Amino acid sequence: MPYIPHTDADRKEMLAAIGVNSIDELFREIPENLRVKPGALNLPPALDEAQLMSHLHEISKKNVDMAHVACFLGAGIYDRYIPATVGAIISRGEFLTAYTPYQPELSQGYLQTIYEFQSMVAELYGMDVANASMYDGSTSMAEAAILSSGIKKREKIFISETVHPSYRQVLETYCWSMSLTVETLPAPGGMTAGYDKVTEDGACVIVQYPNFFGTIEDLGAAREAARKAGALFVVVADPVAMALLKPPGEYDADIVVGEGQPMGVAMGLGGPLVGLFACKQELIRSLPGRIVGRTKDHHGNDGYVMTLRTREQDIRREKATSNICTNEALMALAATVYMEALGKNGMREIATTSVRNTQYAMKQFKLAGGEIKFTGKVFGEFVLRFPGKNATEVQTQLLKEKILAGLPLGPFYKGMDDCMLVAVTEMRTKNQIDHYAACIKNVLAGKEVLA
Amino acid sequence: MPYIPHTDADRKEMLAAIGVNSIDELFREIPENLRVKPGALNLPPALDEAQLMSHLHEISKKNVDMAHVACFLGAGIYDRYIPATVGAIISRGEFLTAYTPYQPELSQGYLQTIYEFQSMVAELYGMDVANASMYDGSTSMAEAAILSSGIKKREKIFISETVHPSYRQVLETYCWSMSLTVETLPAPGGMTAGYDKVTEDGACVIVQYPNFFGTIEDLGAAREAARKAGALFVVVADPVAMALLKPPGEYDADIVVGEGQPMGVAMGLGGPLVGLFACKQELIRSLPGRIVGRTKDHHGNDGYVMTLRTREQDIRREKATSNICTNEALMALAATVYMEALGKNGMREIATTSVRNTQYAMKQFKLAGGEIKFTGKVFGEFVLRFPGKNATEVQTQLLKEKILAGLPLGPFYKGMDDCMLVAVTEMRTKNQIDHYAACIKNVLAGKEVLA
Amino acid sequence: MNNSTKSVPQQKLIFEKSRAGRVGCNLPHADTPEVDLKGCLGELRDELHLPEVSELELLRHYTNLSHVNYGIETGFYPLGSCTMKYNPKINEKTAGLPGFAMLHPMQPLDTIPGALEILVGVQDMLMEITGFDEITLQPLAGAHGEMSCLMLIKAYHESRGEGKQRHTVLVPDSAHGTNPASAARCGYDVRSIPTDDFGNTNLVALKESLDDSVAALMLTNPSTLGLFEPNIEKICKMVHEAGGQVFCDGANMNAMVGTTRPADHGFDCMHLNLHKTFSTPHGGGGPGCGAIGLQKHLEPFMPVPVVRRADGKIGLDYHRPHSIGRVSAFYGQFLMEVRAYTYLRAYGKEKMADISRHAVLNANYVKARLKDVMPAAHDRPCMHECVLTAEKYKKENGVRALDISKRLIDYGFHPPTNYFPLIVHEAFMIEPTETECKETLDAFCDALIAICKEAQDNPDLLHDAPTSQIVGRLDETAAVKNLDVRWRAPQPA
Amino acid sequence: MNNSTKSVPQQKLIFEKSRAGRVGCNLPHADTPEVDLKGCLGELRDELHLPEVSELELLRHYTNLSHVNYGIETGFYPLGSCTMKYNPKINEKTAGLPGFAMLHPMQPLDTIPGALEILVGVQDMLMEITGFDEITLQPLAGAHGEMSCLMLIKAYHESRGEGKQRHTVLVPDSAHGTNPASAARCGYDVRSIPTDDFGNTNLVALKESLDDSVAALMLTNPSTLGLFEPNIEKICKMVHEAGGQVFCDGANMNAMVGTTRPADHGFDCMHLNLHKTFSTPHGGGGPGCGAIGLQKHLEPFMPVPVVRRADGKIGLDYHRPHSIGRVSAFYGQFLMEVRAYTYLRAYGKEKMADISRHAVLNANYVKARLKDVMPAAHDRPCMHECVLTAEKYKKENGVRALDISKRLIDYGFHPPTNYFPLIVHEAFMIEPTETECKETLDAFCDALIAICKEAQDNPDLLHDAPTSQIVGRLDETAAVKNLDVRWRAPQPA
Ligand SMILES: Cc1ncc(COP(=O)(O)O)c(C=O)c1O
Ligand SMILES: Cc1ncc(COP(=O)(O)O)c(C=O)c1O
Repeated sequence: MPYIPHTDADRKEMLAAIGVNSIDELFREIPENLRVKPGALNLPPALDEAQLMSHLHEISKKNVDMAHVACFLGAGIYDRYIPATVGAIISRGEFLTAYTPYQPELSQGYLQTIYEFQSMVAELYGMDVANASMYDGSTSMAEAAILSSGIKKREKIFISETVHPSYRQVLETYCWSMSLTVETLPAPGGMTAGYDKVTEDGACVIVQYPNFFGTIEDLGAAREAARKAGALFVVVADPVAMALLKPPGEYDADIVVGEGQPMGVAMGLGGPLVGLFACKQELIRSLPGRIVGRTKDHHGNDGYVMTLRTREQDIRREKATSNICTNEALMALAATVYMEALGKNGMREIATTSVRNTQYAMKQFKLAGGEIKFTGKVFGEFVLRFPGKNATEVQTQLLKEKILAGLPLGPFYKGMDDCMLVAVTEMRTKNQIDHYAACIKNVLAGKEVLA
Repeated sequence: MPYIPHTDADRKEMLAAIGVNSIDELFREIPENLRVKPGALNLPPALDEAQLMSHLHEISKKNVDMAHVACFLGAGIYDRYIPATVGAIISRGEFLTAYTPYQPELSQGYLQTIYEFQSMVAELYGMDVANASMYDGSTSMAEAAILSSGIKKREKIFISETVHPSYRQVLETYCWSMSLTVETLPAPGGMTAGYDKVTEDGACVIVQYPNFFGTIEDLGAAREAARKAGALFVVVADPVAMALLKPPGEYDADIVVGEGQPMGVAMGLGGPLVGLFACKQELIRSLPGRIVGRTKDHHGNDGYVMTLRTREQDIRREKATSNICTNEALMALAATVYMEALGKNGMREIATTSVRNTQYAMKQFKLAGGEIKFTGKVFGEFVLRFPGKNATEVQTQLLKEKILAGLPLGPFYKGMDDCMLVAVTEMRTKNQIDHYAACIKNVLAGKEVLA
Repeated sequence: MNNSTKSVPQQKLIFEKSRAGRVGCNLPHADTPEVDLKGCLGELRDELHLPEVSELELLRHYTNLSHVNYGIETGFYPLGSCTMKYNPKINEKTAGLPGFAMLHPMQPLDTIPGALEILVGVQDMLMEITGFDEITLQPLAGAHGEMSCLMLIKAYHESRGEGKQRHTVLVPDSAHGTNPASAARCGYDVRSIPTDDFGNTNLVALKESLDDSVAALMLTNPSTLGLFEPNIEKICKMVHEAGGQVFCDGANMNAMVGTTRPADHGFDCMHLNLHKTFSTPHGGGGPGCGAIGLQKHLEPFMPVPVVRRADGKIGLDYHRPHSIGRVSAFYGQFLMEVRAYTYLRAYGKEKMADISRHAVLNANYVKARLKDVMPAAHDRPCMHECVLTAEKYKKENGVRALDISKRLIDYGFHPPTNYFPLIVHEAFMIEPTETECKETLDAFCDALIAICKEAQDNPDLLHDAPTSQIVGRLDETAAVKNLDVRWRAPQPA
Repeated sequence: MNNSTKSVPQQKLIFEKSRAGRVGCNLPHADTPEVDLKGCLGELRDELHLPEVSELELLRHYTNLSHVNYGIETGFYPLGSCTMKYNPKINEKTAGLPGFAMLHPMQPLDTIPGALEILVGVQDMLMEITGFDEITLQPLAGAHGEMSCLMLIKAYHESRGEGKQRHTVLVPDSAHGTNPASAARCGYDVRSIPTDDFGNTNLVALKESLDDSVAALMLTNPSTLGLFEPNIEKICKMVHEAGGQVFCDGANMNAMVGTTRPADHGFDCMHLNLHKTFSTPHGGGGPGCGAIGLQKHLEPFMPVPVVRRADGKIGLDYHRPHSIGRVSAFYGQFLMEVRAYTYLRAYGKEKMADISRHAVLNANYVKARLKDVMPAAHDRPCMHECVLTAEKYKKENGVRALDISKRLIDYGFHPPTNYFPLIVHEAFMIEPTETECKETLDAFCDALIAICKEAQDNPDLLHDAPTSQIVGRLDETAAVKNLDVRWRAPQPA
């Protein structure tokens, strides 16, 4: 039996010790009519390990993966290099097969890495503290909104139109169920405007940095709007960009959340990811999720434990700061290894490379006939306009040349059918950018993509 | 710098501590004219990790690997299933990056696994003891010949023609350098004959079991020949076949060697492999290579050490039983995990599946017009004859259908241009065998391989 | 307990191993022109206190940290309610295939037919196993699944004009903390339902609570007492008659796989923890993976996108006017679904029921072996876990359940869950799972029996435990008082 | 040494964890018809005593065994002569690609162009780095490379009619044991050459030994004393004039990579240990990987097949009438070559010399830091390793080098090589490699300094060491006396 170690003799001895004659007897409290007849389930046949591997391999090959195309698609999930060390470490059974470190004495390894994770996330965001992870960036943001509402006792969430559309959809769902309302701040030029809309019933103001279009938002303006309304100031920030940009903490953000995927986590069709959550010290007792602290054992040795546990659902039940229990520890570990493998210089280097590649791409794509839709400064992503062309069609064309050109924005923003959101990470090369430029030149000229 | 951790400050401080001004100064004893000028080496440029991965991936894709064809090629290296546990265990850094357990107190983990390895190899072969591994099956066999020569003080090695041709070539090389002579016993019907050729100056008689053609040799006859000549009886045996066959030890073999690759080691174009070496207790002090024994520490705890070290080169120098130092520990570990993962029942099951598949293939291939060249009983491999066809051409044809048909024997044995050595492991399916049969039917009929 | 003792170095924080200027990684370097960063980006940050270590030091750091961390692959991990079963290595290999791991969630649909095949494959198998009409894989963990189910229920009541009126969710006193917390997170008031003396839902109390403010009952079946709710059909009927919905907390599905189907019990919806029942690794606290199942009447409210086979092709349905919307950014925990798919296919039709059958066998065996030292809270056949009480040792010897658990660590075992469910005094919730062999269960029971004797003979052994680990018992109060949750770079003098 | 103490369970032998009938693996099952095994195979075996354990127990067995095994990824491993440098993780990934790992050595040549590209790529880079005209990758480890080189030399002398006459190989007294053993394995008589007071080859003695029976001198450069042989050109000339050949033991190539080329020194051939210099992992004692380099005049004798680029295509040359034949069954340690290739390409033209430069820097730094407690055997700049002598502690305190090394274990370090080279009393051969950072070297030196003080103040601390591991010092004499090298199934009573 795969994975089940019982021999016939085992079963016999165990049933005897229990004092029953069959395993069926153990299920006697389940009403007869609720029991599944043996063999009644309509499931596919069992496969052996070799068959599993080849079956899954066959299925996987039907997908077009990013090892086979040049990926210019970002939109919150980035094709960044994952050092080989990350996989080597997170696959170690002591980490991979542990659970929540409820028993700190035999979980010191993981607890220490979480403490390191919290330290680095807080550092990147320029914040006082960070938690041990949330599900993903979108739910992390929703939690920030709910936290704000709870703290401020207000029921309106202001969010910029330039925040990731899926994140805003998740926020809508969460807010609907909590009877909160969401008001969207417009961003006609690709940067949040209309901060004057923020009213004093606002629990928080949420902006993204750099925003969904890649543009570096004016956090000073956002903060002012929040402060004026007495609302919390919440930023959704790309952690990799933080290697270069002035962090939200330095703009006095109250809460900073984000998606940790770009730091060592496989794209994996968007899951599992890892939500980052950082805040000011004063909010720590309202923080959702787990947090690890350093303490001492009775000999005075340093050690780590989960702390401030009375915020959590297993203790506080309906009064908990959140319902989250299982989080994304393993992906947080991947991000920890990533940040430590790259370190200060490595993080700066790949961020700088992204900027260089992005600037070069913008230049080449303009020369090829594309237009840069917005004027703001960008970090590693920008909106490219194909005058007179539908971006989805352009994407289809470029796929033939093994280029995943970006995200066509038509489905997400009105009037942007000719726009593509293009990300250029450190993984893209000059050759790939030149190839992209050559392709769009042809496409824009109405020619075949292959010149 | 990849992998080199020195900062400029480090270098400066270290040079100061040494008392020199530059690293160059440390090389001052190398005559000036022997030093390489900076940048003078004509090497390709350095690649970063992402480039390395894609560069190597590109190269690897030029090969036709066994995940993409149905492999009926064996000839000593077999496409057997490697359980996922094997890779998970041997990639653990504590094993992967250790070296020879010279310091037993911090190498107990590895030493215990080697003790387990020795136990299971001895068990499979039915022998008293086994060592910790040799380079590969071929060198293991050559060492057995040299051991025999040393023990018997005789200079002639008798070996059957049905031993793997490459093994015999390696033996020739080793023997030439030791001034030993090799005499080959013919095997006209695919089984060793001419044992009467074995003379009393023979140090040993070597046969393979099952032999290169897949046939199960008559070990009783081989033993008799050896005994009569007063020579040692050496068997080269496939460890997987030992799960079913009566082991050489029960035929009173003095030494049994073999290739451990089929037990959990990647084919890897034939390297690294792992040589098995087992013998009777009375020969243990002549055994080449390392051997691990169980002993006690001063508290009486069990522990493991390398033992009988005075046989080895680092102590005995030119009088050592062999020059081997580094062996194939990691591959022996893979084999250990494999034998333990499958266990008694698993080993028997895959061996039985191989027999079933082989019998089925023989039947179907005969129906398709092929001939089974030899009449002896076979385990998992047999010689298939394509009347009137060159086997190499048949191989080329079948590759189009993603079948690696086997080993064309023409280059190895005279008069066998129309013969193919075909292995059918537990990995082959009925469908693949039927497909093979359909293909040869077409080829033998002079049609296109794709009907 | 003839453990030998090895000294394990306590690892400094990585920050303390850092050296300015060191680079640990052979990173992609730019081949595009240099730029003026300030010109491109505007204001730049000054400091960035991230560690600078070599790749080798990094690996050593984690190798040594892993040695002081306990996982299923280290030893027995009978953490009740968590289903710490073996996580097959083959699943890691399939999930690591580039054709799965290297997919972008927003790449065009026609470039991911294989991924959709996995999603629909898991959905189909889970539908068959649970009996529900629909499955969605969007929720990211168990609690997230609970919340999503409550949202479905909320949307359902709203669609019937009862949204405002039905503001109460009933939660048994034995329920996991996420149940009431998820209810609160959906804006519901929580009302507690007591458990009766047999460990079942108190039907009288339930009846009394069933007014027209009730939106739903959240029931865990088998319950957190490890007991199958024999009145389940009746309970569902009662709630339905009162206009409420019944949600099943499916954390305990391991007792039921292939043996009984929750949808047949009368539940309207349920969540599953694929990281428990279907063996995706717990990863030290996550990722979870929280599929939900639902009956047809809740279908209109399913979160978008709905992944569905239609006309032989698999597509995404976004146009769902009644949908609660998105509950997470993309498709759920996709790579975990790949693992779950691999696992499900390993058992298949022939062997699926073996999971629950052996899980239940193991739990009952442990219960039987321990009955003299630690009686079950309820003397009935248990399901996949048994809940025992160590109250006696507290009363008679001043030894708490926690002390016994810490002592188990010294015997080489991960302790079971303690103090949950809250209604059992000094609870020991032991879930062995089906992947443990009898010898391991025996060794564990022997240890617990020996410890119970120690509790009587030498209680301080337990109070002082553990003594076998790199740290002794840690001061959690001090951790809160002297809060230290991050490292900070020393200020330059 | 503020190590905390963790109890680590001693693992039973896997055989003792076995249970009859248990199967640990989800194996391929047959879909072909059943057969009569006895009919097919003839005589079958009766017993087969292999363990029967579950997959989970198997993983636990190895996880726990790994915790009591020390590798480079556990900590500093300055084992002299073994070049225990960091083994990059990326190399494991490239070598694991199915397009490399799943190749059969006898599949048709036109199906492995990529593999041949790797082989030729490694050959080309090694030719450039060593200066030799040819490289072959067939030998399977260092000693195998030595033997192969001596065979080339033997064939060379035979081709000149001097095969019989030249039956002696000269080996310095400082040489590694494999040198004389390999010579013996090629049927040669071995004559020892002394080392002079400076640590160099004694030229007078060499001169005297150079009669016309000499087939070759085997020289290690840098020597096993960690010293570069300054007279190398002269030595080669002397041997050549006497009609002999000079072989270089290249185990110490890490001192020379990118800095100096052995072929330029005058050597006729050499072996390389790719598992040392070029970072393929040592795997607990192997696989090794032993390329050899040679000058043109030895080319006709190269082992078959020779892998070569010709007309832009890579082919195999088997038709070599003067070849010594095969030295191993196939192409050498192919997957190790993939790792070496990856490693070489990571350094490339720009950074190759950094390897030797930092290896030599590190060794000299350790030597400088330890000079007061453990003087170098020879006071000269060392190369990639330094050889120190602890004689003083033996004489003055009754503490042997071994005791000091065992005490180092308690400080958390793998000991250096002891008692080699044989000519240095109480030798400590320390090879830090270039991948260690200064902090690690400092910690190691601090520990050794502290231990040397302990040797004087409290020698029993050292005699009793190690006390930090799962076992104390093991009785090797008893191991030989009560030989127990395998488990045996208990006989049925
Ligand atoms: C009974 C029960 N319900 C719900 C949950 C919550 O699941 P998750 O931790 O995946 O959010 C758990 C697990 O912790 C549980 O044991
Ligand atoms: C100087 C020297 N020569 C030769 C060898 C033999 O190499 P291998 O162990 O790879 O056979 C070694 C390594 O052990 C060595 O240190």
